[in-house]
Amino acid sequence: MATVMPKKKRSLLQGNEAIALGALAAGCRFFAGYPITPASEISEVLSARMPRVGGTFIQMEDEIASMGAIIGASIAGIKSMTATSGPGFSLMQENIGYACITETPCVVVNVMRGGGSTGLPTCPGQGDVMQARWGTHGDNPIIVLAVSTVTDCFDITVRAFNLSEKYRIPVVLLSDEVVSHTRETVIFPSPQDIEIVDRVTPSVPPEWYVPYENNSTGIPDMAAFGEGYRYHVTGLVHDERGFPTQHPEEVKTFTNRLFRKLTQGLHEIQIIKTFMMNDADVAVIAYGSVARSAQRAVVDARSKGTKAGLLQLITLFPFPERLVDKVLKQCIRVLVPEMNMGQIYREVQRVNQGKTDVKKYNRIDGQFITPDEILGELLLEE
Amino acid sequence: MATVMPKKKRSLLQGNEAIALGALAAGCRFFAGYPITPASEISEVLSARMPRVGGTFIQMEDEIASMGAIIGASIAGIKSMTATSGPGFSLMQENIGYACITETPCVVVNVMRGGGSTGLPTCPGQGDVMQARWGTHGDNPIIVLAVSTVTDCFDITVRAFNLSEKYRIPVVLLSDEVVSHTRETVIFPSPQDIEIVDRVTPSVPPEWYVPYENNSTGIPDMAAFGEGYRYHVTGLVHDERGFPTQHPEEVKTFTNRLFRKLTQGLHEIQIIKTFMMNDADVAVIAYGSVARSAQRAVVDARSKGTKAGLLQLITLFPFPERLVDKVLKQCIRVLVPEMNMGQIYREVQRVNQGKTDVKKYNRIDGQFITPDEILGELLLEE
Amino acid sequence: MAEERYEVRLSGSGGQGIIIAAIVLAEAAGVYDKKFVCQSQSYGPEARGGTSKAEVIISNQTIDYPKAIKPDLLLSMNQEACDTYFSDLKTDGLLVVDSTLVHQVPTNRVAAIPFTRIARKEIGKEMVANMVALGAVGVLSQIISLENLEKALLARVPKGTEEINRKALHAGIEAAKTIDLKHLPLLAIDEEEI
Amino acid sequence: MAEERYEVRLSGSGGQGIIIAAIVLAEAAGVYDKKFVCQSQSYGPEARGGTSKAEVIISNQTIDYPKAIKPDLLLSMNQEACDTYFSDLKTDGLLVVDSTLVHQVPTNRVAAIPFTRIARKEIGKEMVANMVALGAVGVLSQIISLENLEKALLARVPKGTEEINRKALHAGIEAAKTIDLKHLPLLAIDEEEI
Amino acid sequence: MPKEITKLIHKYLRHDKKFPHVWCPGCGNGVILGSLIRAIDRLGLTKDEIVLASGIGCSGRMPVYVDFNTLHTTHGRALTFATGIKLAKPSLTVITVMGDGDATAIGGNHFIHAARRNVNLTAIIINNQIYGMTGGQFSPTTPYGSHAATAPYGHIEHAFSIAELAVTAGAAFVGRGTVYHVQTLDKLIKAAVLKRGFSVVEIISNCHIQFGRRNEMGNPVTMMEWMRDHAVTVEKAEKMTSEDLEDKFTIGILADEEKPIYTEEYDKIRERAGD
Amino acid sequence: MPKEITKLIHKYLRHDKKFPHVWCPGCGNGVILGSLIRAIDRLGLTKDEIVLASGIGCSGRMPVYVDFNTLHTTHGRALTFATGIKLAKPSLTVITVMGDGDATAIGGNHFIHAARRNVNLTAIIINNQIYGMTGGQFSPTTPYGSHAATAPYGHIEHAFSIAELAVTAGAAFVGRGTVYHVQTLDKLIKAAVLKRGFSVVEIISNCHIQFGRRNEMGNPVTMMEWMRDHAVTVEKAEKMTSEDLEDKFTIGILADEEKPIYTEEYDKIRERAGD
Amino acid sequence: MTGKKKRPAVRPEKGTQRSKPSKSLEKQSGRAKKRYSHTVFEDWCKKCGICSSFCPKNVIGQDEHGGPVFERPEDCIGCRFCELHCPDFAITVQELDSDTVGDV
Amino acid sequence: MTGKKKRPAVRPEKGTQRSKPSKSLEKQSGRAKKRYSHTVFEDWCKKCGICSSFCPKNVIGQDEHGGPVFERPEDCIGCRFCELHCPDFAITVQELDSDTVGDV
Ligand SMILES: Cc1ncc(C[n+]2csc(CCOP(=O)(O)OP(=O)(O)O)c2C)c(N)n1
Ligand SMILES: Cc1ncc(C[n+]2csc(CCOP(=O)(O)OP(=O)(O)O)c2C)c(N)n1
Ligand code: SF4
Ligand code: SF4
Ligand code: SF4
Ligand code: SF4
Ligand code: SF4
Ligand code: SF4
Ligand SMILES: [Mg+2]
Ligand SMILES: [Mg+2]
Repeated sequence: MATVMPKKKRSLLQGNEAIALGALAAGCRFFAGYPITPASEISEVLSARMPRVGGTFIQMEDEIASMGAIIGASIAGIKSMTATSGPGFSLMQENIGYACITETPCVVVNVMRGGGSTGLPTCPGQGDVMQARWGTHGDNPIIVLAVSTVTDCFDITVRAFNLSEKYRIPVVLLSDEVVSHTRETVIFPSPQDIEIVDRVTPSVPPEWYVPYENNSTGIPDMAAFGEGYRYHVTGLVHDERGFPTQHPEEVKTFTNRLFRKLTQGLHEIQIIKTFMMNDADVAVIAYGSVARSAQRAVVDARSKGTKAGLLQLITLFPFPERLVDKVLKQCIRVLVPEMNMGQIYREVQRVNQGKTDVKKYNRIDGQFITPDEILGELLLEE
Repeated sequence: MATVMPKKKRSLLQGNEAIALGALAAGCRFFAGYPITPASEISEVLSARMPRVGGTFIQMEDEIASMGAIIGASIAGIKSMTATSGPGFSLMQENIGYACITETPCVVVNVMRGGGSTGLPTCPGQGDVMQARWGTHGDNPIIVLAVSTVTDCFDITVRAFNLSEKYRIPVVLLSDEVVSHTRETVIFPSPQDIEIVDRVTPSVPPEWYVPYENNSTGIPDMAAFGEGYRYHVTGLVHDERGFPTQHPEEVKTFTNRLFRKLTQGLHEIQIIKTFMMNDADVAVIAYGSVARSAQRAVVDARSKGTKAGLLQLITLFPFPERLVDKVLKQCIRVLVPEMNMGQIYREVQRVNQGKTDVKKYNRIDGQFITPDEILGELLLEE
Repeated sequence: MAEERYEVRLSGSGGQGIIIAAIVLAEAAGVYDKKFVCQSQSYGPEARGGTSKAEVIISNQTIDYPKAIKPDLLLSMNQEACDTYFSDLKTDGLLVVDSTLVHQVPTNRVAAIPFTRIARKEIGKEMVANMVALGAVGVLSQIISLENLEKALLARVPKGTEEINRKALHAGIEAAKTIDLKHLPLLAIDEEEI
Repeated sequence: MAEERYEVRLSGSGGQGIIIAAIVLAEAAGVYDKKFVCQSQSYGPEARGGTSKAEVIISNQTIDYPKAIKPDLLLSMNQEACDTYFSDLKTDGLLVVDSTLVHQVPTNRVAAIPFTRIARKEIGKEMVANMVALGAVGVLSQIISLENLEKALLARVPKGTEEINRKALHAGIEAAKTIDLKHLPLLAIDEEEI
Repeated sequence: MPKEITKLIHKYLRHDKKFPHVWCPGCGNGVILGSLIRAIDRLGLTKDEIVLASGIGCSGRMPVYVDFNTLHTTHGRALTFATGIKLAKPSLTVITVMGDGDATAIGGNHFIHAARRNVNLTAIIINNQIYGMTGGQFSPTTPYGSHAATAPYGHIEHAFSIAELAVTAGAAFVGRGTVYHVQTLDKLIKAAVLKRGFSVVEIISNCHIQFGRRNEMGNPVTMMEWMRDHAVTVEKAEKMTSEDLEDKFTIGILADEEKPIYTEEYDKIRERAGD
Repeated sequence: MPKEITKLIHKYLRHDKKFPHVWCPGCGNGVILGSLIRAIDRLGLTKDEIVLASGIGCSGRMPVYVDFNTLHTTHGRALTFATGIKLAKPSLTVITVMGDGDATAIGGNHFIHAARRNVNLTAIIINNQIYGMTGGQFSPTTPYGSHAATAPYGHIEHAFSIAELAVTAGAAFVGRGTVYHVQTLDKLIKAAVLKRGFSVVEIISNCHIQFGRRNEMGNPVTMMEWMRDHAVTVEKAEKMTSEDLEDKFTIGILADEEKPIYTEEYDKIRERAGD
Repeated sequence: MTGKKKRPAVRPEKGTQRSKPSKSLEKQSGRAKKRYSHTVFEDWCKKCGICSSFCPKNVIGQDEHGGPVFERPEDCIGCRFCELHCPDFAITVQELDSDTVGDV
Repeated sequence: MTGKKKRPAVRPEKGTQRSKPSKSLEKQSGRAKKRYSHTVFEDWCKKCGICSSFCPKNVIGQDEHGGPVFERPEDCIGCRFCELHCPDFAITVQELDSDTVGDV
């Protein structure tokens, strides 16, 4: 079997390529997808690379099928991923909800493009943030991460798999057209330096296996189909054995566990980066490619005498409330620039509860936000 | 052609039947759907009644197709509707986004059931509230209404059509299993007492028609296909003539208009009911069937000496921020009971900004919240 | 106008026609008696057998909470239903049972009438036991016009079955009329117990 | 370590191979010269003709904002591209044009080299004008090892075309070497104008 | 035929599931479950090797009762999950069971694509000509003119032939059986599971509750009689005139073709990709 | 054949759209657009009566150029929108134009169901055997063994026959043409639009950019030559041996059947429903 | 076959055996007629009527609810139509070992 | 046909007519040979090469970019292959009225 990583440690990669390589590095061996701009390169790279590492690439008839296939593969014990953009992401929602309820690990990449509906297929946008959290019906917990550099595309993809495996939950990886089509030098870590998490498989004999056990972590061990642990997987609300139930107590236990398992892991699920935040009294909260403009704006603001800082969110959901809260308490002004009408802004506001002055800055014209625009907003009221 | 309304002015109807009759009263003459519990009766009633009034009922191959068909019918000039529940609603999201972007009036009924995924098909829930607002990719404005009585089912369905026609926007009508399967006496208004709004069709000659004109209301006149006004409809971001554009200025104008048209109409879009709010210092904010439990709890609380009141939200989105704000300012404590993990609670919190003490009360076990439970929460800290 | 809320719960097994009985009751009260009514039922797989229930709330005002809080009248068409739902009954509520199938009654404040036997013997069709029971409920609830109950019934049942259903209803009415509510204990459930 | 950020924008029309040139430049700087680089392009339907641009940012630190803010060097392979993008150039930036196709230059701080003509005449294939230009950009940017530029080029171009591309690169390098940057005016854009 | 059929079946049922099962009295789904179990037993497959995946519908409730690796997916999507499972772990025997609505209404696309790709799966389609679970709305196989919850005036659409669709789309094996002809059915299912490639067994089943009642066949017996009287074997049909066949349908093996299966083809890709 | 073909076409183009159109030099889509316009012109239909609806893809860009009532829907869903339009306003002539991916990958289900229902629509399917717009990934009609952006080692799946699927699913009229055989194409489209019922015209077209380049047919001329050399008319094919037909495909009218159309059937429902 | 349980592997909790193995010992002319026992698990039987309606030998009658009554077990030819078609796995038809029969 | 414009209804903004109607007046043996004019709208022509490659009479040559050059207009048989196959509606073939021709 071929080596998973490119031979050179230092490579020039497009964001989409780095996501594909990150997936392989994380141990992903099944990819199902349906082409769409600006995510297609992920499929293309994996159609060439998956067979080399003994994995499987399949192009399905649509995004619904792609999502179904990766869930199936994961239930069979193989780490799996799909990649799409807005329209396809909308179509995947029903099956993403299924993955949430059945606690099937998998990674769903959404390379965001501009606009609603067919919108602006080749322009960047960040319009799918709230959808990533709330796109499924019912009330399903989910993890949503956002990348902002090509190196992120590699690293955070690995982490997406790790979180997905550990917490038995689909992880949505949000990229955007800027990151995905930018080429940057990536310095690959040595394989031994990449932390890989695999789902915990049952160690008990099959007779003792309780597939949806309400244990202390909230995360039941997961047996792969065909390994002797025969059990039932269903999108109906189910009891600890996996059988459908409508019994209020069982339903409650089940749903609470789905949320509890994340709550208990918030410390490692909620990933952020800070930049010049130590003494900041004005902060930008940003994510994805826009965080890069924000970082430059912060540097520029400092050079103009404003003590600015950046809180970059990598985990968007579960929303890092406490970490954001800290910033809201520290700063006299917080700016949330986004390429949408203000989605994470709403979350920041929710956490804010009047503590400080939170402003939004939005572009919805398919254009990338520049450092100058953010700087302008930062300095506005000085 | 037969009369639209049942002959008796006073009828015992299930919520789902009342929605069907409300649609007919509003002038809906096209329904496309795919059966699903607990929404199927809407299809069934309309399969019998639509042909009697010269309308069309069609059962499509799935919910995606149903949504496509009603958009098509609306573009051809006919008021149209579909009805579904969670799983189907998830599948409709892509085409709902298309209706948003193309500003095609239509009504989408979602009778909410319990749980995520297949969940609890025959139990009530309110888990799709945030999805109704954020389920589409991109950042699309939309109107979401919630019903709580069978009479509502009739009245609010009519209003859903009226808002949809007036603002050229899809309206999501959220019902839930409790309301939809409850039978109540409905007293039909006389036809002349039912306010019916039809979309404005162009009065200018075809050569002058600008199908997506950036006019003062933000709502362009809408020509039906086949009436001499030949124009182009696309899910791509488009200019005033309907042709695709990526020009940032045009994109911005377009997107801003989509939001502006709602902002300008908030006074009539945001519908609420209040109950005993005048002198209340403790309030319940509720919607859907839970508002009924809340109302009873308010009465009970008053009988126990607590000045309780109810703010019932009929319009959930655009979220009635100012109306909620008023209550938050007035009351020392606000309770938001929901059959989900706390979705509208988040919105209330966002508006709250530290003004008052907002609590949530949630059931996620497929069971209807009782007045006693709400009462318990209301009296908790007295 | 003070609220007068009267709650009826009909319970039995899946195939016993509980829901249609509830609908007729609701229609009689809501459409013909022109009161406010609210009728609901347990829905879903349970309805394919197992215990099922249907509720009718009758009021002189619009009805807020649409489910029974504490039924004023509980009809139980079989033992399991009786066992399951009895404890919800208002302390001074009335239990009505099909004595053909319910042999153990948890209270003395009970109207025990052999609905099924009446249906089988007097009407010749066990299936209409629900309508026999409905007639009895109509009488015992004391809040419904029996005339309107018949009207509502005739409007809802399938064409061709009007007569047999009407007969069943009247058999139930007659049977119930023999029961003297005044002689029943005032409380169905001992308040101490609760 | 102070930030040294150098921004290159390559512009031309759809078919002129702008993007591949940018990728080679980025790879030379990023992989071989071991700097930080960031390369992006205008993507989409425009790329099927019309003006297209590709950018390379080279830095000694990780790069935050991934697009050119004010290019240090603008290569324009046709007149329209030159007209569109010139105003973004840093005031002391350098304009490099294909003088075969760009006849009106908006500044005197310009290196005008007939890339297309060189490609056609010296290499015998107009298509490699982009690589001729790349050679020149390599020289004129003064921040890239020409040896690594060649290495990067050879690694990226399709098999069988290595030689012609190498030749083109060197033709560009030679042509650029004849230009004496020191004798150009110091400012490309009059600061007053801005 | 083993001596104690029912005993054999009990060997495969999940002892911890509540029986009797959820289906209506006389529902064909139970008959089919029995047939499936017998077929698997005869193939000598172990419980661990079998994956049984369903969509949503009455039919979709089947997996929960049997002691295999079982999966109850979303409505219409069983084949997509099954494809993922099979490609991820080709050693498993993956069988899907779907309703007519599940497989050919919402799931129609996955069905024809699975057939086209020829992934080694078996699709059992329970064609009861109606949406049973949701209360009797018409399905893509509801006959023209019949009545359904959403066809109160008689149905105006024409039915798919599931088997023909499968053949055209490229299925390697296509059979049709009924719940009346149980022994044929056992054999069809066995042959389908054995088949290397995408195999389909369309089973005409009775939903007398939702379909039958509305169409003068309100009990399982009349519906089974109808099957008995209207099914002819492929062999017999060949000797009949098209007139005689007018109101008949064929049962038996309708198509059986050798073609390379997806997993094998993909193995070749892996070789070609090399290092 | 009118004397000034191009002049006629210009009569139908949208004067306010930027020409030349967005398609690559030599793309078959332009040829098809011309053919469609000529067919409509010959039918004597007014611009106001025509609805042209597309999905997403290069083909999907067609409607914007013509002065009809035009609709660019979501990927794969054109037929669902078209169904809504036609049923809401049966007087309109509703034509959809879809790519092979659009119609048979993501849209495959709507395609077979539209055929089954026999709504009076025309589906023009531009089969360029590839996803053109997204950059050359394989489609359900990409031939086995060929190369695509997502089939770097040669394609291992088998192609649908769009026309056969349409026939099996119940389409009333099915034709196949190519962009080389333009005059046949004009006639096929005309006949299809004229047909009362669901009519399909599959058009073999060239995407030399995304398909051709990867498969040694990098320009429109070689692709058209391929069509010229591999297409045989249905009439001719009847006289050929299956061996001769091995690497050929048929063009012409493949199916033409009279059956009641949905809108008429629904009118009957309206009558039956009465008051 | 001695020692083989007559109950299937899964025993319904409150299962009752409605009909006992037929014990009559008629012989058919010529060769020994096979005998069958029929077991019905009442808790699983849903009284659908399939078994009784289709039994080719009218072995099975119906009780008032439609459930099977093995009225003429001795006529049973062991075709197992009833067993194979019972949707609820509620019928077991067992061939009586000639030995066993002989023992009686 | 006099008075009829030779340009199509939509005139490309910067359209140039690359080839003029052929004015040569050869006669074919026997009956009058029809003459055709060929107009190319350069702004729309994408130089795909279809017209020139397939013209059965080799009327059309190619310029250096692949665009059509009507080299032998007099050989044109008016088959209109070029016009029908031009994906960009860039070619108009017009039959020259015999009257018109006579006028020349
Ligand atoms: C996305 C979605 N749409 C609709 C439903 C509702 N639904 C459940 S089963 C079913 C159809 C059942 O019919 P069929 O597949 O024929 O199965 P049967 O019940 O007849 O066995 C439908 C429409 C659903 N669960 N999910
Ligand atoms: C839901 C969704 N998924 C994917 C896409 C991306 N997409 C756009 S066009 C297309 C396929 C185009 O192929 P085809 O239909 O054959 O049309 P062509 O471009 O070849 O004319 C795809 C996958 C999309 N727009 N929407
Ligand atoms: S509804 Fe029909 S398919 Fe479903 S269990 Fe009952 S008989 Fe079977
Ligand atoms: S990519 Fe292919 S289909 Fe699309 S315009 Fe170009 S040649 Fe035509
Ligand atoms: S077939 Fe089975 S379920 Fe039906 S009556 Fe007979 S034993 Fe009972
Ligand atoms: S085995 Fe055959 S003959 Fe014997 S009881 Fe059963 S159906 Fe009748
Ligand atoms: S066919 Fe048309 S576009 Fe192509 S070269 Fe000829 S004139 Fe130009
Ligand atoms: S009309 Fe025919 S012969 Fe004349 S130029 Fe065109 S292709 Fe050639
Ligand atoms: Mg079915
Ligand atoms: Mg295509």
